[in-house]
Amino acid sequence: MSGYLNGVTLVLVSPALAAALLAILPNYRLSARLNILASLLTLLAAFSLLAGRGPASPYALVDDLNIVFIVLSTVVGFTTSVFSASYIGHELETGRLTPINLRFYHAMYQVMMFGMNLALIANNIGLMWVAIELATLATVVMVGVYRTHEALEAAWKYFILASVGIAFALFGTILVYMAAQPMLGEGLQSMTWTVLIAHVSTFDPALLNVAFVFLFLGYGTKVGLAPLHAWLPDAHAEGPTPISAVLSGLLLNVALYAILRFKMLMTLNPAAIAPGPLMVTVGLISVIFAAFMLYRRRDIKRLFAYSSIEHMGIIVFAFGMGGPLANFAGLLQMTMHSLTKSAIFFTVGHIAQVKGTQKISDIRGLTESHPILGWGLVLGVIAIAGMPPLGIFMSEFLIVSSTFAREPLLAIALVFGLLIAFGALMLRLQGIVFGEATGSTAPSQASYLPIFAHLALVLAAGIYLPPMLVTWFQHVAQMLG
Amino acid sequence: MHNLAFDVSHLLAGGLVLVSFMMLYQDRLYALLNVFALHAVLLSLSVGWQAYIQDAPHLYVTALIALIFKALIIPIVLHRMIVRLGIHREIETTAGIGPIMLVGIGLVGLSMAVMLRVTADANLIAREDLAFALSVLLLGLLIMVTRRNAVGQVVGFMSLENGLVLAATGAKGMPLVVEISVAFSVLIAFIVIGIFLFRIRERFDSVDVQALDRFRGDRR
Amino acid sequence: MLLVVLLAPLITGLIRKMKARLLRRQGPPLLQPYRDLSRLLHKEVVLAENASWLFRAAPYLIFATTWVAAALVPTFARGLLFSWTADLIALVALLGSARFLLALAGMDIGTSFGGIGSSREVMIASLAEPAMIMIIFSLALLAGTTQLSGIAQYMVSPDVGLRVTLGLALVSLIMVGIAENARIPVDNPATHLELTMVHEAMILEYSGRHLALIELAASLKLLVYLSLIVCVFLPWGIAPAAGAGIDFAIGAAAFAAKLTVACFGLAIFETAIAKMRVFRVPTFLGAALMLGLLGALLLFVSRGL
Amino acid sequence: MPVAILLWCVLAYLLVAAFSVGLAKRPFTTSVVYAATALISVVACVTALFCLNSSQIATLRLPLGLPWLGASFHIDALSAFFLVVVNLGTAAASAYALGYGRHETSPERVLPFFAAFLAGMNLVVLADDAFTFLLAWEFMSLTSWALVLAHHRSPENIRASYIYILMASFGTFALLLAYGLLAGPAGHYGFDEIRAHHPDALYSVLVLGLVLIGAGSKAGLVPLHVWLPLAHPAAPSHVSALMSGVMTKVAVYAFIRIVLDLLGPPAWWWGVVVLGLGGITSLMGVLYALMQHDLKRLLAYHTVENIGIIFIGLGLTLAFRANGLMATAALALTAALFHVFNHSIFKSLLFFGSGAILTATGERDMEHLGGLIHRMPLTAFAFLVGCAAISALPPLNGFVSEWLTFQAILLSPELSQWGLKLIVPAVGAMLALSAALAAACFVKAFGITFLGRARTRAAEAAKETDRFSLAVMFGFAAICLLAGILPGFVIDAIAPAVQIILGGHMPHQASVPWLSIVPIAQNRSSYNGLLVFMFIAISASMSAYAIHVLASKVVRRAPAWDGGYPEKSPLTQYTAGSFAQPIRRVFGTLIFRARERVEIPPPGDTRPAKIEVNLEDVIWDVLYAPISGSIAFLADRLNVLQFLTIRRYLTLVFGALVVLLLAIAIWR
Repeated sequence: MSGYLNGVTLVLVSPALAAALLAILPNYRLSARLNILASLLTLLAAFSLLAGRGPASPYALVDDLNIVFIVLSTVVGFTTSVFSASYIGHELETGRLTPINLRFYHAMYQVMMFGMNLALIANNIGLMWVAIELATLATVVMVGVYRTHEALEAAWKYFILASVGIAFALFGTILVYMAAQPMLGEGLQSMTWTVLIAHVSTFDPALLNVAFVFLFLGYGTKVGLAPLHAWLPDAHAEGPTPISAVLSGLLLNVALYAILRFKMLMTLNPAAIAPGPLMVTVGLISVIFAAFMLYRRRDIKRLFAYSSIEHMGIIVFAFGMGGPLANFAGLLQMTMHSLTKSAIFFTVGHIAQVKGTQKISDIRGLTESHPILGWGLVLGVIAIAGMPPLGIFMSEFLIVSSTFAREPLLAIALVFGLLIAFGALMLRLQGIVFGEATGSTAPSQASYLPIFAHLALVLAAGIYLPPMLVTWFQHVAQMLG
Repeated sequence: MHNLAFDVSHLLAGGLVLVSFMMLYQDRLYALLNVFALHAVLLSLSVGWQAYIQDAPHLYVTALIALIFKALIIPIVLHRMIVRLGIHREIETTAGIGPIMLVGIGLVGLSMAVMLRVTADANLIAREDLAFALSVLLLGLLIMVTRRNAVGQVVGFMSLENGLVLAATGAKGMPLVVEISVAFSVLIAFIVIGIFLFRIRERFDSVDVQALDRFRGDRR
Repeated sequence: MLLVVLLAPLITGLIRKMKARLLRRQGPPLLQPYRDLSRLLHKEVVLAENASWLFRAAPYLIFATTWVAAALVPTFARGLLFSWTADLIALVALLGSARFLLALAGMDIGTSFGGIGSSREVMIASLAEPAMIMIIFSLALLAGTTQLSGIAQYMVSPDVGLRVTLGLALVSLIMVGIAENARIPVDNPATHLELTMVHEAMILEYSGRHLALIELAASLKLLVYLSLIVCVFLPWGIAPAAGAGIDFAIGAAAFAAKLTVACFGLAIFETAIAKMRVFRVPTFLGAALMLGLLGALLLFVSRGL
Repeated sequence: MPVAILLWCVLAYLLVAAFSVGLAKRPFTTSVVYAATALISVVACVTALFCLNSSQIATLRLPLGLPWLGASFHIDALSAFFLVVVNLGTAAASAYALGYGRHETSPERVLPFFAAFLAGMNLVVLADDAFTFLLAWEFMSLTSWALVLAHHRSPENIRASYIYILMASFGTFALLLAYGLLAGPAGHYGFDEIRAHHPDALYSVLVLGLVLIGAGSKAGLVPLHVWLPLAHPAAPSHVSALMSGVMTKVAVYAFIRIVLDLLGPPAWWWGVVVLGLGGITSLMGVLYALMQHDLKRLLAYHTVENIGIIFIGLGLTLAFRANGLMATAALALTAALFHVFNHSIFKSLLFFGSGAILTATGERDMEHLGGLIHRMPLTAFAFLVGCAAISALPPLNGFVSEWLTFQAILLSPELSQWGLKLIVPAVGAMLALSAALAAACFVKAFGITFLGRARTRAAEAAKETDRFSLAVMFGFAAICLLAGILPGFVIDAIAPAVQIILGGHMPHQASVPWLSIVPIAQNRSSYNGLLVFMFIAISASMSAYAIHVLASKVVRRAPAWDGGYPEKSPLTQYTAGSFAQPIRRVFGTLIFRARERVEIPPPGDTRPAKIEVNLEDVIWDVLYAPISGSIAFLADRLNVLQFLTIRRYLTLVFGALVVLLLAIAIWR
């Protein structure tokens, strides 16, 4: 009991405290270190959860499903904090950020981490909602942190769309409560996961249907599914790169996690609409749409933002298909995508810093001028494009092949989208990385550690998945049905 | 008693929908704000009534919050803002009033159609409230969509939140968590919007969202 | 084997003579080709400065390959000792390699004439060879073998009868033979007009013994085609594998007779017809190819035709 | 056990790659890496040979790849044969690169990927389950893509690599779908599981189509060949040799493995499809090649042609097998495999030669070469052998495999279906035609490049290439000759592979007297390369001897006579373009919409006369241009969505909500 308490509370408390502390710390170097330290602490706490989790309390719950997300998000959160430490230094020099902004930035970073962990651990749909909104609003502020015209516009767009999403999600939550309330009576228990799951089969299906629509749209806005994606590319492109990494690597996942939870609810109620087809459709739309959008991108960060949309589409598609194989593949894809995409954003951040631009057309021959960054980007893009021997290849292999045997047409549509996206990514990649080098060839004082740590993980996963991880994922896949 | 309770809550909720329609109809900012204040008042009334019939005292708090924040402070602040920004010109709605009204009616019909599927064992008040709440929410969204002006959109968003509150209070014995979070989100929403409007005014001399949209991602 | 080598120039001479006679000319004596050869042999070789080893080695190889090819064709007796070393396809391929070398040799000096010659030669060959293969298809499908002696045997045997395919094959074989041996109307062996010549253009730079070898090879090739035609399409009197001396004598006589007839036919044909434009040759050979393909198709579709 | 050895080899390749990443810039690294890869390849090749003889199936499963399945590997005779082909090629390429690689300006862009590429190719052939296969397959594409980009500064290389990687992953997806069908929803990815249950008729047709796309796009079947002539020449020559000579063979392996082994019994008309594709491919390939004047691109197009010939063999195999004529099927398959072997040899040889020319002159364009036979006689000789072999001239190896194919075609009247009866002779004609055209094309290639007079300074200044390259080239030339004059042994070596697939094989050849080969029966057809070779040698030497006895030995050097109009300038020589002109007139107008425009200035005008020829790649225009066009169009249209106002985006969300609510309202 106590061990579990420590774990859970630590995961929540350390970011919260750190946030409070960072808000008052003036010295940015120190705060950067503190940021790293706090993230590390959270990470360790998350690992401790792996060792000993305990019974669910009405507020907190740690099961196979969310611990995947918790560990993933704390890991990426940690590496990102390391990256951001080396990133912001340069931002200060170029004067894009002032120390004041920076204090704010660090505090918000931890607030966001807190929000996400809370959302993942919460055993109460209301609490989860609150936490996700907290995280979202934190990111909204951070996207706007540069105060530039573009940043503000992006943040404004993000804010408006996000708050509409908030509203939808809340309405959905209320509906779920109302569906549960007649069966479970009033009060907390009818908002508590474990209880809901247990009794969902008796709920009113019609209410659940409406609820799921709102929840799907509400949280789907944050997952960045087309046509709710509009905020995502700009938020990624205009915010500081660490935030882009965290957005793609974590926030999307957390929202996805919420959707998965409610999908479980829906599937357990026989009379309710099966959520699968809806998810599959929206996933496909996102994949194909994003794939075509990739071609006309001029801003490198926006390019990869769209690729995030594409991958979220794939993942939602996989979970929508359901079944042990597809769910397993979906989980794998999600994990790999978080690692890879954040690694790509780390790289892109440094590239943008050394080249002093985010315009794709101004970046050429990177492997000539900055070999490590260049080849790092090559590796990352190859991974994200689903090339072996990196992890995403395995998940896409499973998704496509398992789907094709069941629903050939869907699989072909998916493959079509993947191919289009692949073409766009490779086109841009070759343009950026090869050819005559342009722009400054000044060496970058980048921290390559986070980049290559992620890529190494992805590579390892593509070749060898440890059995413990596999059984764990398979169990989760079973849970998801 | 029960019958009366049903009638009153029905009346209030219906009134909310009606006021939403009025907001939809308004095309002057001041008028819009006033109507919104009315909207908030009605909301607080219905919440209060809910508190009374469910004898759930914490709902009075919610009602109070709604009354103070939404019916008084926000309209006033927005008034100030409009004056300061000097945009008392008419807000041109995108489409004509007529079609918008029609769409609104369609939405209400839709929300009814959706909600009446709910099996009868969910109690009646809840059902009706839910239907109205949904339509208020949809209308609020419609207002956001049809207004070109940031203030207008903010108001639309607020009325959307009202719909939420209505639904939340309609749900019997929903834990306090939710109201607080609603109030919370509204507060945060308001602060952030305020900040933004400030910044935006520093940058360009209007809160016209289109001015914001001058830059949109990759410039062509 | 030596016999064919000795015989070959005679054929050339014979044809020349006949053509001359047909044109009411006296014409060179029958043995003139031998005289030419010996003179060439005793002349010195004039090599262009930038002639390479290929240029000098080519004549021997060309001669050798042609000779081997010739040795594989049963002239007047079936069951040659080594007839199984290579079948008809291989034979065509052998002639092909001879042409390959010749075309290369033509390009070696880097003169425009050589280029003309080679490029036209390969163009002609690229159509003639497939046609030849098609002919082989028809024959092989009929006889159930690609062995030349086997085919000849089959042709003597009574169960041949009169077949459409054979007719087609014969016609296209003759066309191919004409094209391959640079006879009128495809090419004129007696001219050095740049616009018309093909074979002569390639060997323009050769002289002395090299030229002799190439000429010899050319007449060998002619002999090969003639004896192909006769041994496949007029196989009568050809001596069986295990035959007594008398059979061989008959065979030889018959062979000589057949050859003369063939030469006569060729001579008449050549005097009767005019040289055609180079770019009408493809249609000419295309026709041959189509005939061959048609023949093969007929066989595939039904064995009766 | 042998599997283990080969996997160790693969691991060794990867280690070499890793090693070369760090140290690529050091001078010694190049030689070390290539020496190492050569050594490993030799080991692998020997192991594979051993497996080929002892035709037992070895398997091995590692706990890698798909967790619950593991990565399983196996060697049967078929994969052993292909492993021999692969590693022979890689060994030669590595040895060649010992010399060639020295001229590499940026070795760090070649070495790691080279080693990894070798590993990939070996893995494909070793793989025993769908996942491992595809992983290795795509890895192979990926590494070769990087190699194509080795000289990444030239825009056309970047374009080539882009088209290549697109086509490659397109093919991979096709294979992926095919495996998806074969494995079924439960995901039986192991090959033995797939063999266990065959998909029903419709699905197997789908699989055939997908495999034709997947393997065909890698092998270069028309119309999926477009990337090949772009990518192969762009890479460094030893890599081009591998891509053309070996990687395409791996694709052939994929086709054989899936269609002939994993996928159940074929329907007769599959043969028609494959035959037709093969015939068209061989003909188109050689015609494209004739129109080229870039040496390496010409060779690449000839790869397309030879792939066509191989697929003709495979098509015949399918047809015969569908009719239960196993002996004949064995003949056809043997022909195909023999040609696989041959092509890997002489195409590598030719690419090595072109690489030597490239280093000596820096030119790939034949119009700028000429007269090299004087500067680089040895290279010229080896190259000549290669040309003769690929033109299917006896007594070299190319002829034997084509001869076998012809023999198989001649047996096809035994087939019962009309479709086959009609297409087989047509394909035979195509085969004959393409063989003849190939000969023409290589007369052109060799003649323009090596013969005549040098057309540029670079060609005049050329030097003979280094020892390693020459050694390798001569080695391969020797193999061409040996395989040509002793084909029996090769056929017997192939027999077990054929046995695995068809359960029968050609009669044993080594026992035949005089080492000649007899596909069916002595009296039916036979060929003896050894005797032909001996006869040619003997008669040539005899005639040479006779000449030297009888004739005068006097030799006088004099300027070229040239019909009395000698012309000093090398510009008057025939160029590649003019050489191909007659054939272009015959075929080109039809297939390439070839148009010539001659302008000869009036007398007294000093302008040079001009002739310009324009060819259109019809396949590209008809098939690929529209696709890329429509993608660009859609991308532009959709791109509008990036530039909407917030209100519009809200409208989108609103719309989505309404639609979904409507759906619910209507539902049930």
